[in-house]
Amino acid sequence: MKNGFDVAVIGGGPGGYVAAIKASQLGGSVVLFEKDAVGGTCLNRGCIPTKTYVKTAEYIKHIKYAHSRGIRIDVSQLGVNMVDVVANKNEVVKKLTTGVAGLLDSNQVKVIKGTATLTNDGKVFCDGQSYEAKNIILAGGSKPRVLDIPGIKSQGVLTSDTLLDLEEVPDRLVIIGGGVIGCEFATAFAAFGSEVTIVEFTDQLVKPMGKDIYKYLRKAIKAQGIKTVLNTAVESIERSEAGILVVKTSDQKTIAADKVLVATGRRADLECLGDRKNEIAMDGTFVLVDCEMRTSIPNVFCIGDMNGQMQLAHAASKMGETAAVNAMGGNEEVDLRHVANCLYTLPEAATVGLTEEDAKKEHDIAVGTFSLNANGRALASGETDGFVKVIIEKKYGEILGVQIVAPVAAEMISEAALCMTMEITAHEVAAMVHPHPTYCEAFMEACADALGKCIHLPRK
Amino acid sequence: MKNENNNKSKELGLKLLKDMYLSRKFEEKVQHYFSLGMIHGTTHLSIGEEGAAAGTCEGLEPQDLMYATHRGHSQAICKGIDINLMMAEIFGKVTGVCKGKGGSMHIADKDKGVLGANGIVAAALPLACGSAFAAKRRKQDVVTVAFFGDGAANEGAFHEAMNLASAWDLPVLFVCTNNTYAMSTHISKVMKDTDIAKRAIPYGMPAETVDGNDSFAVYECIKSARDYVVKNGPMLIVENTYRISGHSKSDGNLYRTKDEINAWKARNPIDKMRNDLLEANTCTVDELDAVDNETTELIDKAVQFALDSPYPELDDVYNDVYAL
Amino acid sequence: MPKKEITYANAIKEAISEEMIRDEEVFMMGEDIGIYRGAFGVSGDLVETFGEDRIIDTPISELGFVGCAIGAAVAGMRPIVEIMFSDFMTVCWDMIVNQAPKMRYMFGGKVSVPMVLRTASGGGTGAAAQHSQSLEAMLCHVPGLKVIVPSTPRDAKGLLKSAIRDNNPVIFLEQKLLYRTKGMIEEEEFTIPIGEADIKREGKDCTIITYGRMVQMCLAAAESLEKEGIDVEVIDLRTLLPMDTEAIIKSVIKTRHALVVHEAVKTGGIAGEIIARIADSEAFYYLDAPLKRLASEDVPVPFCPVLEKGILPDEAKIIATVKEMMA
Amino acid sequence: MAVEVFMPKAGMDMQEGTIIQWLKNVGENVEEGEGLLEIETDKVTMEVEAPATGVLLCRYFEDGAVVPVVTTIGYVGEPGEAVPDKPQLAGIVAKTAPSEMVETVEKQKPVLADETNGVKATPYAKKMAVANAIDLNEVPPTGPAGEIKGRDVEREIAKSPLARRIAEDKGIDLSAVTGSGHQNKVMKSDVLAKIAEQETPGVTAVVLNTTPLSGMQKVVGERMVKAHTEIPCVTQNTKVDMTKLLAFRKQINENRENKLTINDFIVKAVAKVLLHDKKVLVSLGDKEIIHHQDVNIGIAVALEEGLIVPVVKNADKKSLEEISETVKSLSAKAKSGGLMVDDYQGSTISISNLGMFGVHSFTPIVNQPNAVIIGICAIEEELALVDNQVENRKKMMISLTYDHRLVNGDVAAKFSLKVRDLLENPMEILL
Repeated sequence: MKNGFDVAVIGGGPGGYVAAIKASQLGGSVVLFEKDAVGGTCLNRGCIPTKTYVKTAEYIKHIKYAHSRGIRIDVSQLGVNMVDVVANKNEVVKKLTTGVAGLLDSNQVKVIKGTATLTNDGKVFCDGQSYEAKNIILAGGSKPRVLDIPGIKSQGVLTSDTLLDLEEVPDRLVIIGGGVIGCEFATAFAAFGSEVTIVEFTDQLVKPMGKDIYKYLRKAIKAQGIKTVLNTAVESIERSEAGILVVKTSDQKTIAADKVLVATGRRADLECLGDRKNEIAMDGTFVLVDCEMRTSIPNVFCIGDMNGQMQLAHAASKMGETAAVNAMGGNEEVDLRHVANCLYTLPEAATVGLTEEDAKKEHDIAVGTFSLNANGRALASGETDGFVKVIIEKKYGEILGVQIVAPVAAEMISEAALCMTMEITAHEVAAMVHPHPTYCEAFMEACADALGKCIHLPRK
Repeated sequence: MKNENNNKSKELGLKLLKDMYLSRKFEEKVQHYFSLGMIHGTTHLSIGEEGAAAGTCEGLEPQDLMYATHRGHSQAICKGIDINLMMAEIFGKVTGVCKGKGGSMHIADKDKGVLGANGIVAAALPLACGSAFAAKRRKQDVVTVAFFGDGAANEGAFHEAMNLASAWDLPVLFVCTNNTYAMSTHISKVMKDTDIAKRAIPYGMPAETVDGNDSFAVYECIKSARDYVVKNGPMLIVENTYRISGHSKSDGNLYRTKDEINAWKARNPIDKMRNDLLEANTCTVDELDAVDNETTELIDKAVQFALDSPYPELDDVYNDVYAL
Repeated sequence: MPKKEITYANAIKEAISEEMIRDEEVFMMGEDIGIYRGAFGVSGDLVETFGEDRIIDTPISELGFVGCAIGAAVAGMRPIVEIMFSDFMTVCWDMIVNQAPKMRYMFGGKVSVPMVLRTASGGGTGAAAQHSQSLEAMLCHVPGLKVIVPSTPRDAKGLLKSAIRDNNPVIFLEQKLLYRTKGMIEEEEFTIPIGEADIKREGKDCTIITYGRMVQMCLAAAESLEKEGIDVEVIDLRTLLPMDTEAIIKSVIKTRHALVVHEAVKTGGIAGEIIARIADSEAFYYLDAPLKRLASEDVPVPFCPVLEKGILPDEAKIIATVKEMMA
Repeated sequence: MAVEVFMPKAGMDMQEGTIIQWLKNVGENVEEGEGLLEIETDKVTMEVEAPATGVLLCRYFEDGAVVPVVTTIGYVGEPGEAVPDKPQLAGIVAKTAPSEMVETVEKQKPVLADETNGVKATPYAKKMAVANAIDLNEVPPTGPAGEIKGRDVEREIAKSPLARRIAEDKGIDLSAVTGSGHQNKVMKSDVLAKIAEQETPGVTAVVLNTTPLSGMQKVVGERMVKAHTEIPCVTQNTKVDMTKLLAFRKQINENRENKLTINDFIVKAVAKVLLHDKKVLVSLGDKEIIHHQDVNIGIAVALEEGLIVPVVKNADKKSLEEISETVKSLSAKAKSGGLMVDDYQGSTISISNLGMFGVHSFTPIVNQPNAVIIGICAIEEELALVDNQVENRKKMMISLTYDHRLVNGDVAAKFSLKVRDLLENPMEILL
């Protein structure tokens, strides 16, 4: 069969390329279509690039505070050369995408560059050619949602994609949307020297991570000189002749900016549905799938940002793996209950499972918290901003949710996620010996606190 | 008058003769098929003792009960058991009177009043007391006969039963078939006084001794004894006879002489009855031969019935261990 | 349900009395059971109630009167015969082993022997070697017999009534030391089916299988063990033949541990049989400790009370054995 | 015809016999019963007699030969008769020998897999090891004799700590739970499914979550079970035309601030019927039927944590307005948890209204010790003939459930009809 494959994957992001490799590992012949560069948003325009920026911001922060630890350093000239920052980011991205391409190659995945779409005859069309595959995995990803606001298309109004190529540091940066993307860019550009204002429509930043995270984050953001305007919508953006952008908000105020970042979320990129756009069942603006990642079309799977189940690279990878297994005749379900959410600000925040508010509704809970103020490693590092909070079910000690704010919260959250996946309860965590001094001890202490037997907290 | 008596005794004589022929021929067939290995286990033949069995059973009423000895083929046959079923039993067939589970030593048929031959010497005597006890309590015209041999008279059970029966005036007729041998042991070697009838004296019951090879005499004796027993309580009858056959099939007859056996053969109860009936002109030779031939046929049929019958299924082994 | 308290001996008497009223064919015979009221006083005033015709004193002639009872049973009556001490069964062994249980089978199912043989069994009374034995295992080796050892007044009454109505020879072993024990029974008439074990105490950790007077001892041990966190199930077999194997197997599958306790001597005892039944059943695969038995030492029952007590299983031995099994 | 002479089986255990000596030569005359030869068994020496009169035709074995039983050793017959060349099994035996009855015992396969062999472990431990694919060689023993016990294997069975805690708490045997986790690891959902399976045999449903029964739910549940199992109950459904009442209510409510509900009208109507007809106001005493004077109507109110039935006391003495106020205040109290004991005790009859949920008819459970409970259902539109004209009427079912021990069918039916008549003529309710 000419052009016939076991699995065709459309989209080479963290969902798609993982699906392709997995399907190949399972013995399938696989074709992968990618219109841009493999690695998707995550590698090229999302997770990885922003992390290089945040890391740079962290250097700046440490350098600024170096003197307080006895380091003699002159910080009066401290600043970034944005051209180099971008170059550094691009180098990292290039390394990773090259790596992914190499992986695909070594797994004999046929990579076709071009925009692929589904056709009514059940095939995949790309660049004037039809491809047949027994199963198709859609991994088209997402693109920034751009609100329908007057002036949103003005010059200087950027999305996260375009902001990353900006080779200068804007003096004033207004960020519309206080989600993860907004907060991470705010952190980076504030450190680079921008005056940053976040305009958020709801009453808190990174709302899905819960109040406890926000409470800490608010302080940290403020300390970095970032302004936040909550409960406020943007009504229009006007560009003056001088090139200054004026952001008008719902409370009839105006904020002047040199650049505006629109970070109001990402929507599914449905381009790859092609001719079958009207045939496939939708869940709002996302493609409807079951827990095996099957769409309403039997041999078509859909993963990652396209199905809206969880817009996280690591979730997309998991979905990709599962879709590949099922496409190869397996029978697996995706369990996203214990996928962690990470926020790369300074300090980091990470959560997994339920927040206290949600847990309370369905369970008889106990809560344990441990502040980094009492953690030896944090004190030694001068990084005492943060805490670990554990929500458990009272009777058996089941860990229902964990929230962490800490310099390495994103690293620490995996222990909690592991415990929850393996159904390790607070009892075992509290009993396990954790190395000292580490930030991870805080998790153990919080579990012990939830059980009412924390050693390093005053008796309640 | 005399004619009537004669007729009566002719009828009785032919009946006794028939019983004895059936017993004799039955056992001869058993002996034959045992030799051929077609009958399992062991058999205790009563060849020579038929007179005692026939006379005793004929002297009873149909409702009377009887416990036979291990040498009890003739006793059961004379009490009226179905010889086809009995032969089948001895062959171990499912059609047997005990469904093939009893065999030669445990022939029983409650409907005919045969409460079983018993493999344990003298065991029947206490059992007979029980049946008699029931009959007495129910005020029934029923006598229970306990057959036993001279050997059994030395068992404790004999004495316990004699005592119980006399103490409670039970309608038991203790019938000793005295063939003078307990297996190979002559009565004189194991009893100081071989007059078994005397053993009734300490138990305060009457006793009588009769020639067991004279079935007429046995009949008369039992008939009057039955009258006594049903009214008054137990009685002991000793019927002297001889076992022409060995104790069992493996008997080498080393304990007795051929002459002794031949002497008893000469006065065996069947020939005696024939002679008596001919001498008294009660019957003709033809009449007697007719009985001879008739019984041969009956026994042949019984053998054929037994041979034609199937063995029980193994599943049947669990049946009848317990009553519901 | 209204209940009344009654002794084991009186429960037996009540059963006999009720059955004698119910069925004219029931009568009892034995040594000194009439005006003397039985060696253990079980028959009480039965002779006054039913007369000497139905409560019959016999000569000391076990072979004779047990045979007589069998003969009467064959003839359709329902005799109860009392043998003063179970040890004396051996003098009429022929009747118990060769006659009563075999007749029905040998005779192709044409006769039945509805007889009950009651006898006082077991030791603890200082009656020494010829008046203290527990011979039930010998009896259980004889197909055709049924063997019952009741442990409570209620079981004694209900089972004896069933035994009297049963169409087979039933050996009813009454334990001397239980005669004066008391228990509650219904006012109303009741029977207990032969062949059904009774779970006297439910538990989940270890099964003790026992019968007769050891039942109380095992229950007491179970109470003590509960305090140590071991939850013992006590099965009172009540009927030894036919044995309620299913109840045993079910329990052992649940608890994974089994101990058999009996007063009879160990070698050739019923415990061996029970253990064999467990071992060749599905329960084997659930065993989490070796099967154990506690029985009297393999000696004649000694006279001296210290010695007699010493050879018997007791609460302390039961507790120690269970703990050893659960270790 | 020649008659066979055979080695007799002389005893139940005899297999073969030795010919000691022939007493007759071939050709010699013999008489039936005459000694023909002497044989010896392991027990005795005995004579074999001639089976017939004639001449000895042949001898197949000579002195000293050991011959299996039932084998022909010679023939007796008329001179010159033909005989077989070789000895054989006596004729009839060959034909009718009983077939061997051999019990076939099925070979039992060993249940345990080989990998458990050679390891000292209890049978239970081995069974669990096989079932859970555990290598006993890897299991550290803790038994007193160094054997692996069930608990040792149990420790090895992969199970999440949470699953273990739940199983211990609920008394679930983990060896009987199939794991759905990695390498059959037993997870929380598996234990919950097992619990559900044990609670509802035959049905396995994965439990999403469990919420503890509130005290009130327990009490209500217990009372319902008691009522449901104790009471022989009957339900009668009566259809009521509510058209007039709805119009009437609309009219009355027009100028009122506190609107009257349909329920208020029903309660009032019931109270009014009860003023004169108290036959259904009964309860069952220990040995007697208790007739009640007071018209105390319990109104079932559904709360999140259960069901409670506050009581409108002396409803027959209250005006429609008073009833309306009482019901409002009672249900407000019930919902806020402010009911006093007195507020929900002493009912003599109850009403349960599911009309707002569109229920067509239902069988409420009698609120003991009441004898009767009235179920009020939804008002439904129905086309009906009125004066030969098809009209749209509003109809409603009244489901009257009663304790048949206390109330008979006719009494209940008459009571329903009276309530119906009142509701259909709403002016009467107020008169």
